[in-house]
Amino acid sequence: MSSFSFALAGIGLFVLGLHALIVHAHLLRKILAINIMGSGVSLVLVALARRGGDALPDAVPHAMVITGIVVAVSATALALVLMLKLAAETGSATLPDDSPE
Amino acid sequence: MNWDAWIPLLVVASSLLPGLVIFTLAEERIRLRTGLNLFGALTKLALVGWMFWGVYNGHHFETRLPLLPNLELVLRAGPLALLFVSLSTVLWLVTTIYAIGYLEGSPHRSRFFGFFSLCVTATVGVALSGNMITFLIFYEFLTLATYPLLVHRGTEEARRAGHTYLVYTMIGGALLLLGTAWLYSLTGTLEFTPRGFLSGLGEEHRHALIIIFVLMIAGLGVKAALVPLHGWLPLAMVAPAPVSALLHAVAVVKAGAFGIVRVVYDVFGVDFATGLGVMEPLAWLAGFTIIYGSLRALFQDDLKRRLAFSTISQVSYIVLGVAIAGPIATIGGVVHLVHQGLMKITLFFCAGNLAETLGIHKVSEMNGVGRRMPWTMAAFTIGAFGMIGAPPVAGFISKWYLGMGALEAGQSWVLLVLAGSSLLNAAYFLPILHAAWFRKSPESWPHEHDFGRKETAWALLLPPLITAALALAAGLLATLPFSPLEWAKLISVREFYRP
Amino acid sequence: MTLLAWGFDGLLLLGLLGLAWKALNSTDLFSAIALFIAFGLLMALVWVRLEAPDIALAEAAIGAGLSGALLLAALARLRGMEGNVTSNTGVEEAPNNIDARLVQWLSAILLLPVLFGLVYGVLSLPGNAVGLSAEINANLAASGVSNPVTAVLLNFRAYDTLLEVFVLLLALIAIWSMGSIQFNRSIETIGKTSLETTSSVLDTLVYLLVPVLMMVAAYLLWVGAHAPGGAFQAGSVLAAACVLLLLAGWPLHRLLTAMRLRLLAVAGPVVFVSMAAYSLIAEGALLQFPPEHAGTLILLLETVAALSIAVTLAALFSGGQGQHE
Amino acid sequence: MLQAVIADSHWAIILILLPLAAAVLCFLYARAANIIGVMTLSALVLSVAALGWQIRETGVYHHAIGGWEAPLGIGLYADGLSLLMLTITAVAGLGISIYATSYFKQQDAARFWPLWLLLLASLNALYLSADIFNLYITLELVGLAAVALAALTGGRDALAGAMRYLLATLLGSLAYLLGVALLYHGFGSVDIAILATQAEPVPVLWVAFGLMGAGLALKMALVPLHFWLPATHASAAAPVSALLSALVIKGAFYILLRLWLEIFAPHSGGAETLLGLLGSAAVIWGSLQALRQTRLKLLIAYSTVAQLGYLFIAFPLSTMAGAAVWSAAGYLALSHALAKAAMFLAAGNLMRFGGHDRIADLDRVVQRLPLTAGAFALAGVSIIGLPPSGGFVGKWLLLEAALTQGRWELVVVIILGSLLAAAYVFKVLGRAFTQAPVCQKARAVPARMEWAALLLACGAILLGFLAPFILPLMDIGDPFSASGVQP
Repeated sequence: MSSFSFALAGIGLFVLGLHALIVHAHLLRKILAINIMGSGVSLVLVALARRGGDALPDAVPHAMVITGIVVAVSATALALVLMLKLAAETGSATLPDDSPE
Repeated sequence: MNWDAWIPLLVVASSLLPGLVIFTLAEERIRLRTGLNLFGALTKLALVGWMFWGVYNGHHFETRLPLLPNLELVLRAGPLALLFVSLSTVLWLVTTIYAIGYLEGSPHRSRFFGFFSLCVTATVGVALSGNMITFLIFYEFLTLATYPLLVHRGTEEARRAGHTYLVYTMIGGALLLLGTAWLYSLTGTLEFTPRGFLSGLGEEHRHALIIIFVLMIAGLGVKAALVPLHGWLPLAMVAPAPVSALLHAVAVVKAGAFGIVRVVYDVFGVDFATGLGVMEPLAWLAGFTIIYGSLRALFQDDLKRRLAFSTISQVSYIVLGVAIAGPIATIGGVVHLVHQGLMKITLFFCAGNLAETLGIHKVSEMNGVGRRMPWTMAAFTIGAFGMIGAPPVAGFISKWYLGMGALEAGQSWVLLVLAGSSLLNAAYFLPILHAAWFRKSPESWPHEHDFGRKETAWALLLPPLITAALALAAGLLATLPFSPLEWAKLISVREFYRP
Repeated sequence: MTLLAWGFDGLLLLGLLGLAWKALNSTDLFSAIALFIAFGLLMALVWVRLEAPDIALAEAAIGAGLSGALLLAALARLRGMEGNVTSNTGVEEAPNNIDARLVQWLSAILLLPVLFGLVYGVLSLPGNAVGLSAEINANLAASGVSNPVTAVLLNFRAYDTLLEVFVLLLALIAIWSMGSIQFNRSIETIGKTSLETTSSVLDTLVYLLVPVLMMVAAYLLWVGAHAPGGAFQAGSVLAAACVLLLLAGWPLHRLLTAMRLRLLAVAGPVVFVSMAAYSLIAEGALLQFPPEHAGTLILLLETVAALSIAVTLAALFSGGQGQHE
Repeated sequence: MLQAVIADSHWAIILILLPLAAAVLCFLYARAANIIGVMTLSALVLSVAALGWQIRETGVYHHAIGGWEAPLGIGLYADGLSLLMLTITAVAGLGISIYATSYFKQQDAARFWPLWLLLLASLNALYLSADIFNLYITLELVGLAAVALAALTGGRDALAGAMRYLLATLLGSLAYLLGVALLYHGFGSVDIAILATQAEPVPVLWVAFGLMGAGLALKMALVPLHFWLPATHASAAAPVSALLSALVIKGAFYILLRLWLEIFAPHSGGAETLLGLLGSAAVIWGSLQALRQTRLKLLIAYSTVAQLGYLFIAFPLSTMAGAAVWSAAGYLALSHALAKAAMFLAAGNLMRFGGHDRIADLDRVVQRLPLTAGAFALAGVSIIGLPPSGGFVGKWLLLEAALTQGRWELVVVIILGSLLAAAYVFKVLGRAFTQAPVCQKARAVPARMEWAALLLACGAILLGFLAPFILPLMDIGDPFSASGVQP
């Protein structure tokens, strides 16, 4: 299976996540969507480095993805706490659609 | 160190700095505030006097500061600039005295005098501007500095007037900005030059230049209250009397008219503008405004409103003088800049005195007021005769030169306008004078304020007497050196027309 | 053989997309998270297939493990609030009204051009990769380590990692700045109740697992120099140990007072910044390590960083708790 | 001697490491947070000045981190454009910081400072980075810190705003990162200068630009991606609103501009037209929305949406006028930062005093705080673009370019945007001149808060006179050169 198919799967994850981010109201679901989009980007980043069957894997994208994973977990933790605070305040883990009056 | 290069800047700073300090003063620091005001006004007067003498002897006063790429902030004291600067400076001093008396005991005085100083700063800046960008800066600054004065009373009516004023002037400012920027993109310079800086532009820019001319005149016409851009001015009479006086005689309206003079003579050049074919429509517009303003004034019962429409009419004399495009008419127009200022400020001072002392706001309430307030009404009478154009008051000189200039330029229709306007002026001023001097005074005045044995406070009475005397002197002594008329002739020779 | 590999890869990718779809669209939030964890594990497998074992480790430990734990804890807290708030927060109702369906389809249609554009962009790339592996190999000897990923992370692009460490610290500060979350069930009771019936099993597990995890962490740290592993992986495994301890109700915050916790959390960033400043003064360039000491310096850096990462991740897990004395 | 020290020191690195260290210090010793913070900010202002002197004397600053030159390592790079952005951050940041020392109570100050200093460090790192992946990390740092700051006040509105902002900023970063991935695999590097020489007009370049452009546009709330900004900026604490509007969105703009100038402009394929259209839409739509608002902070926030649009109007103009237009955009960014910070701080004063920000009821508050009213007025002058002010200089240069190129539609947008700005600014200012009864329920506003707002606003006005000194500094290293390629 060529490295392109992995990259395309990554694109697929990115778009799936984007779709879910738009349509789902529940914040936990939106956070999941962001995480899955991130995985998709990582997949593109690493998979494309293997085009042409290079004997040595390129370490730069690997390092970038590890960095990306740490960023993702930090953002997830912050997002979850924010969601909980919001839910405690409004009683619902969704974004209120009215703008502040 | 070349001091001459800094004096124009000092002239601007002499009201800007006191103004800024005044903002920070507490309401009750009356003495310090008055002292600062007078100090600024007198300093400015001294500096202007110095420049006057210098320019007469051929000195060159010019401040240049870098502002934008290839554009500088230029303050230059040419003869025309000096004419307007001296008018503003003298009248500011007088109006300051008047305002101190007028606003005694009212709230927000620090705010008022702060903006008052800024307003004069802007006017002086407009006068001294050596290029279009500098002019634009001070022109907009003037809008901003005047707004708080206009809405000073804070009533609903005042706020509405302020709103209308902003709508008009902001749009006018935008048009002027557009015209200026467009012009700059064509020429690469905005420096005021005797006889204009456009003569190098080719025929292919003709249409663009006509549009630019229209944009700039429209932008300036808002402040100069050219019909149909005059809508804000009658509303603006809700402002306190000293503000109205300054607004109609010196600051806003005059800045617009002065700008038109600048644009026609120092940007386009009168020959070039005539070649574009834009001068005749401008003259017609001015003529129409003169008649229209007078007609409307005829039907106003509110005194200040009548004076406001009179201003619309009178300021267009300046524009008319410019638009006739001949040396003699120009002298008439330019000298009217001063003459109208002296006369109109007198009238507004007097209107303020009537309102302040007796509570009179309407023409119909003025019966017999001449006997109650003889000095005030004497000053008013001089101003009114000047407006009508009766000799020997200054207004006569303006009209005489305008008429002669029109004949010289072969535009005899102007004579009709002048005659018609004089008749109308007489029609709306003479009844006032008649009522004031010859009708019986009523049992009681609408809202009388007791000033003891004087007819009103000194600070209120002196200013109109001074300005009325000046208006009379400008007419009587018109042939002496340094009279406005002689200076206008000097301007015409040095700046506008090749001898 | 190739056919088998093709089939395996195909199944793997289909499974990945399928799990993602299910995780994003299942009706129940708990199963969504479970599916997301499974997705993370499958991702780890994908990384192995792509010969990226370093990422596989990180993904398994952080991506699936810690993120999963964070999500589950958040869900538990969200459900814990149901007692306080009226509306139904735990279970999300399915989008069944017409409007929601319309939005779904509309956005799907609108995203199609995005999808096609991205696919086109990827497919337009030339068939041979242009990367930096040659440069990395040429300079690997001077980096002080032999694992190219560690070389990139802690030498060639160590500045990225410096900022990275601060991302973690920032997340912690940010969460603490929102104040601790006070709900009717604290973190320990979540662990206790979700595993109530097996609490003795949990305790045994903790006794057995925690020392093992600590050793694994130490090993990963050490081995990172020349084989897959390193500070982030080690730190996250250590964090997992802490999370287990927290779940089992160990009073970690009594051991780690607020100040000690803070000091541990900033130790990594501080050492990183000090080393950056020192190298700038001593070597003339930010984060420049002399080749003969690079290995030692990197190990030192990684050790402190791993500790801080572990503490920070564990603190992220416990929310705002333990920030005050 | 002193000159040699200034010329040889690594001021750029100090700009990154110092606030990082200070953030850690504030985190550990919360009690001294105010002092540490203000001292750090002062040091940053001095360092930026030193950096400016350094690059004016010795040319652009370049530093290969770890001694590894690109493509292997990461480079730091400072030219006139970086200097401009660093200056904006330091100067506006100092004003906001001084304000914050009075605004926050001790407990809140301890929460504010570490986040704010980390934000500063990441913004500085962002403006100095020459590496698109490194830029991604700084973007994330900026985003997370900004979100945390936005949530600082707590409460329903602020939390919802922060959440919305977080999702937007994460999505933006991911789109950007995907663009980085494509660029790396298309051209084999993440170094901007190398990419500039390698880039060719191939599909992957356009897809990458689409992704990065969209992600960054989302982060800076370019219409129609502005949905998150007004509520977020309006519900945050006053100093936070100020720094979000004045500084944070400029970070994303800087990256977009840098990438555009170096990599994409030569192969744009008409993207500048689209950006110009969106910018024009932002100017008009944002201004109209601002005019409609009944609450002051929302009005100011929509004004940010509108004013950002002006920066995008520069894109279509830049193809013919190049450097002059970018100078205009840079000047607008600078003046907007000072003026908008002043406006939000002034709004904070009014809210502190009167307890609300309903425009219709502001009379009695505005009149009791003349300094604050003055700050708002001066800032408004610059936002409108009236002379003399920094805003005027920027808009004049923009207008000049549009007229020279005969782009009449842009001329109309520029002028109309100014008129609408005048309308919404005076909608507030008109409240200063009514006959309102004296406010009964009032909380004193510390003088420091009033002066901080006023001085920032004065700065925006003063910029109207400083163009001849600032414009050449912006041009150091020729960041706006027409070719777009740096050797």
